[in-house]
Amino acid sequence: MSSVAVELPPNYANEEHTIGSWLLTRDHKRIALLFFASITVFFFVGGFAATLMRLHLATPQGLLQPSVYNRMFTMHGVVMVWFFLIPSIPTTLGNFFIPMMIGAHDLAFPRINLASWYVFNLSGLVLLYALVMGGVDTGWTFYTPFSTLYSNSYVFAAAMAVFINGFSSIMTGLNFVVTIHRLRAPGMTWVRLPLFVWGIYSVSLVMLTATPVLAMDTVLLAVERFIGVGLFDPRRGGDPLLWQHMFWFYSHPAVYIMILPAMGVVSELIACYARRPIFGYAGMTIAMMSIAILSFFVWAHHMFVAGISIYSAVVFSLMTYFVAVPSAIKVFNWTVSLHKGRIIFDAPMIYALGFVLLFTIGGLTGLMLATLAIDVDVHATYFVIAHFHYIMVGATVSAFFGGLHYWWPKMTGRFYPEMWARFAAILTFVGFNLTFFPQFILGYLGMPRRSYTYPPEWQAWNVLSSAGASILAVAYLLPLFYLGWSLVWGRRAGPNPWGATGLEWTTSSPPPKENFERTPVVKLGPYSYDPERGSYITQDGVRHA
Amino acid sequence: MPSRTIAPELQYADLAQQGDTAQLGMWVFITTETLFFGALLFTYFLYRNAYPHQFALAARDAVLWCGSVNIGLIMTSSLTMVLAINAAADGRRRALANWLLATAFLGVCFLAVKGFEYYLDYGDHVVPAVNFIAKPGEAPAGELFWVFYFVATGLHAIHLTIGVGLVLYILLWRVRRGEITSVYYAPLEVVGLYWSFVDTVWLFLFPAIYLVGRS
Amino acid sequence: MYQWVPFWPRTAALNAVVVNNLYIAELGVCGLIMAMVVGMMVTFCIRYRNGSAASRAGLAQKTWHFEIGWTTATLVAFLVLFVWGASIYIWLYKSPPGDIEVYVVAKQWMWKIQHPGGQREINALHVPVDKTIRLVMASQDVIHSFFVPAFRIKHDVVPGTYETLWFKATEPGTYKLECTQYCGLQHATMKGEVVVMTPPDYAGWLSAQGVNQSLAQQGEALFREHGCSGCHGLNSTVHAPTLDGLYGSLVHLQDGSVRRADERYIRDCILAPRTFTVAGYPPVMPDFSGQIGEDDLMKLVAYIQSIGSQRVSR
Amino acid sequence: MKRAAGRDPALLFVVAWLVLVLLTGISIWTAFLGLGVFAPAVQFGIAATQAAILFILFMRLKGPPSLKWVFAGSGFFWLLFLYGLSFTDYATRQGWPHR
Repeated sequence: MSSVAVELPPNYANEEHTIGSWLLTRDHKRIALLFFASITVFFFVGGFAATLMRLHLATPQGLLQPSVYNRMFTMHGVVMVWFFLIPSIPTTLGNFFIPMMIGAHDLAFPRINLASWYVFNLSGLVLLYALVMGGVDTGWTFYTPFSTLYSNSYVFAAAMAVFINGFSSIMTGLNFVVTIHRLRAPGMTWVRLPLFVWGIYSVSLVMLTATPVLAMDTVLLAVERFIGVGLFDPRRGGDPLLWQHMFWFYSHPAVYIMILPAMGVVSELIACYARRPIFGYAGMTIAMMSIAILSFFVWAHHMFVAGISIYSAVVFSLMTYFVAVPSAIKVFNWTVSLHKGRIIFDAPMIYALGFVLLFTIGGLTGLMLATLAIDVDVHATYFVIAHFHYIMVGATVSAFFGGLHYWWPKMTGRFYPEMWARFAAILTFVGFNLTFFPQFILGYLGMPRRSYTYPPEWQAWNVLSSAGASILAVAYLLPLFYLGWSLVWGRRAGPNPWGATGLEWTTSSPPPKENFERTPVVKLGPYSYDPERGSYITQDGVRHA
Repeated sequence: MPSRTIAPELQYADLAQQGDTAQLGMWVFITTETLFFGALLFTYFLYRNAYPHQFALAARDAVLWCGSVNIGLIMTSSLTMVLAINAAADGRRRALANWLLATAFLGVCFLAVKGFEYYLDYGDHVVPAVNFIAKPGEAPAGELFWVFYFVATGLHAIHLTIGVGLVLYILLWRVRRGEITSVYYAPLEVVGLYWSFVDTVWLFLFPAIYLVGRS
Repeated sequence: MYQWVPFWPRTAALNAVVVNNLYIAELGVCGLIMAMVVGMMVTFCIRYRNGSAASRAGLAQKTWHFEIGWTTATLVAFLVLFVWGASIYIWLYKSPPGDIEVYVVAKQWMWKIQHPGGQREINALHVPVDKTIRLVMASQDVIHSFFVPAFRIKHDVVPGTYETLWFKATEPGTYKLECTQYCGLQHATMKGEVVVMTPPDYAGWLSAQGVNQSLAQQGEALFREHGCSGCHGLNSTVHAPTLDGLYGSLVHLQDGSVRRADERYIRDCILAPRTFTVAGYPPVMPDFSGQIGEDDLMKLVAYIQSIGSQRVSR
Repeated sequence: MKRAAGRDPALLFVVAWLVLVLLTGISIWTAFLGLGVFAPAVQFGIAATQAAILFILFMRLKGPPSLKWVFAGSGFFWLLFLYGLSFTDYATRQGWPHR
């Protein structure tokens, strides 16, 4: 093709080329790419552990030593939760596009943004130290008193890694909250914010209010681990469940930290590729904010069988049902948003539709888990594993990849290869379901999580799951190659290749260092698509045919 | 001392917006800090409520005079801090420097008293895992009080040390280079917010540690 | 066929039947919702694909009608399931007085079972069919979780306290017993079996164990060995509360609170007597924490229970 | 007003500081009264009052409604979730406190 290797116009990425200009940058777009590099590394570290686990579980005897397997699932959990899923969408897509979508020239505190990346990498190094020295075998939940008094592994270092990581979360969340409050362009009222901005805003609030409690929890864990005396020690009248209370006070909202930005991304994708306004914008924003708040009322549903008061369990179960309502509203709104659209099945849309389906399955099984009596049976079995992977991996990672493809032309100025991308999107959906659906059945059969072996009669389902995992691995690896390829040979993209309405599409691709030549003035809300005429109006008020 | 004209950063329309945003940022951070220390106090209330007698017995060894002197020092330092901000707003450079120096000095005094108190605690055999000896009747939960004590005061001391560092940075770097003027002194206000918050934490730790089991 | 690809666990207890019904109902509701979502999505995707001739005129505008209707419908459906699930949960976890009370000690990585008759076994639990079995469980180290998939019952065993659980097996057979709370290196092998037997078989099994002292009798021996009888005995000169008739009664404590003397209370009193000084008695009892292992503690509890008068349920 | 907008005179802060010291004195005094279960309520009530003085005056929350209020209060508000919902467990759990 003639478009090969066309030089890009001056932009944020090619303006300066020194290493220092990247490592000391204050530009949110460059920091987003730095984060992207870091979390990609961790995604493949965590994915490597997952691959080994699924290989191991293909046979009841397995191929790893029990101690190695225990370290693998712990590493998989810790890396994936804190070093990939929680930072994934906020620090990359959020960092890159939040200022652009609200018409700002940068985040409020660029230095803190850069510091967040350094702190993130520091915590990553501490974690890698723990892994290299011999790993951690407690599971990502670090339940006491096993983690504090019994485990012979590097719990202290891992807890410190999680603690330091929290600073990065807080810095990023703080930056987004303040930016969205203070730096919106003229005319960008709250009801004109794209839903992705609402998603990031709500998730930032959750990061800010949940993370400190986990931080204190890990400090107490580290103290008990370090000196052998602590607040969770049952021999001294301490309550081991206190760790769980404070841990889940963070870690349940953490699930919403993963899913809320994904919901935002998917709302953008569905509106753009269905070529119509999102159905029930107000309902969507209210749903996101109420999920953010309700997420703090449900944590003890992880502890229904842990020995908490049964009355307390009833309260938490009821709360969990309530949090399902806004999620149900969102699924309904996304589905109805397809009605009378002009649906284009490009790769981001396939990811988005996959997201809705996987999220629905994950949500409905979550509903089953919220039912107290069912939870007693399937708690800590593969049913739970399957459920939260549907939400945290199936849904979130689909949205992440969907958003990445959607904004790829804006970030790089080049198109990704559409056919390859569609193939990867479909493969992700198929591979994912093949991996995790059998685990629902295994769970109800009673296979406990974190077991390196299982009775032979369960092998068929495990083999199926491992087969799916290999497909999933290919689906996740593919984009690395074709997106990398497109950086050099991809077709040049114009400012608004998809005909989308957000402010980020009103500037050049890739954007200049200061995002906009001059601060845009916002005239109307997002998603002014007209499926009847096929026209759309960008948020600065310009109509396009 | 020179006085500089400071330009707002790229993303701000003017210095007023920049300063206002910086303060809001600190308030958001204080929200997270409230939750951080609030979570620690949560563990405290939980165990004190569960083991009132053991806590009362254990807490009798807390050195009341150290805690009381320290609450006086830290409240005074909040006063000097706010007077420094007033001085900055009025453009009284000399007074600003003096009040900041006083604030940092009071902070250091607090840390010194705290250090001396740790020394006394060591003598009392109340340091868990080092030389803890349970008094009759306080076992086993009494030790929990002392774990809480060292975690809480240690974290508070770390926060205060950072605060002293920030005050000295404002004093020795920003004020000396003339970057704190009556037009733009938001960095000082931000540090002031942090300082007073650290003070607030001590206000809650004081009754939690020193006023238990006195009667 | 069943052996190769199982879809459904065995259902072998009263508890399991009740949970099964709820599970099937939930599968139905969730399946229905899923079918609706998929149905709508597929229909719209086909009908309104780019380039189709379907009319796009008149997009739905009044969104609140739909949303409120949808929200209320889901909420009502959810609340029914909530009430159903919660009532079963309370039924599952409020243990009734058992026909047989079995003591379980969990430790890395085994289940130690003590029967009231003094029989002991490891990683196996023999019970008669159609009897309510009440389990009193303690952990010697970390948190474990007692799970029998075929009975649909599970409860974590947290160190520092007793947890209780009950079941009523309905079909003789051998069922999996698992630990579902990750407890260290050999967590995956902390497994056993629950053997449900017909009454004659069970009686035969009990007598074949060759035990001549019941759990309470073993506890009585320990009661003397540890010097408890010196103070709590009938002829004692020390002013200590008598333990006859204690189990199941209400105890007034020095600090003004009232506790029901169940297994947990007795355990707590042995380990931290000062926290539970009985009103009107001097706080003189030494603290036995760290001196008696969980299995011996259970024998003592069983002994004190045997000289109590009332049965306890919580 | 001649002073820069939004600032209070030094005298106000000195008086507020005196009030803070006085409240601390009262707090210490109550510790020796033998108030029993009410002692923590009184003492933490005083601490909360002192914190309010610090927040409103020393941290300059005084003034027209602003977003600062929301964030200053939301930390405490969010703690209610942790304290309140945990209370449902700890107040009714069988066998708590352990031992």
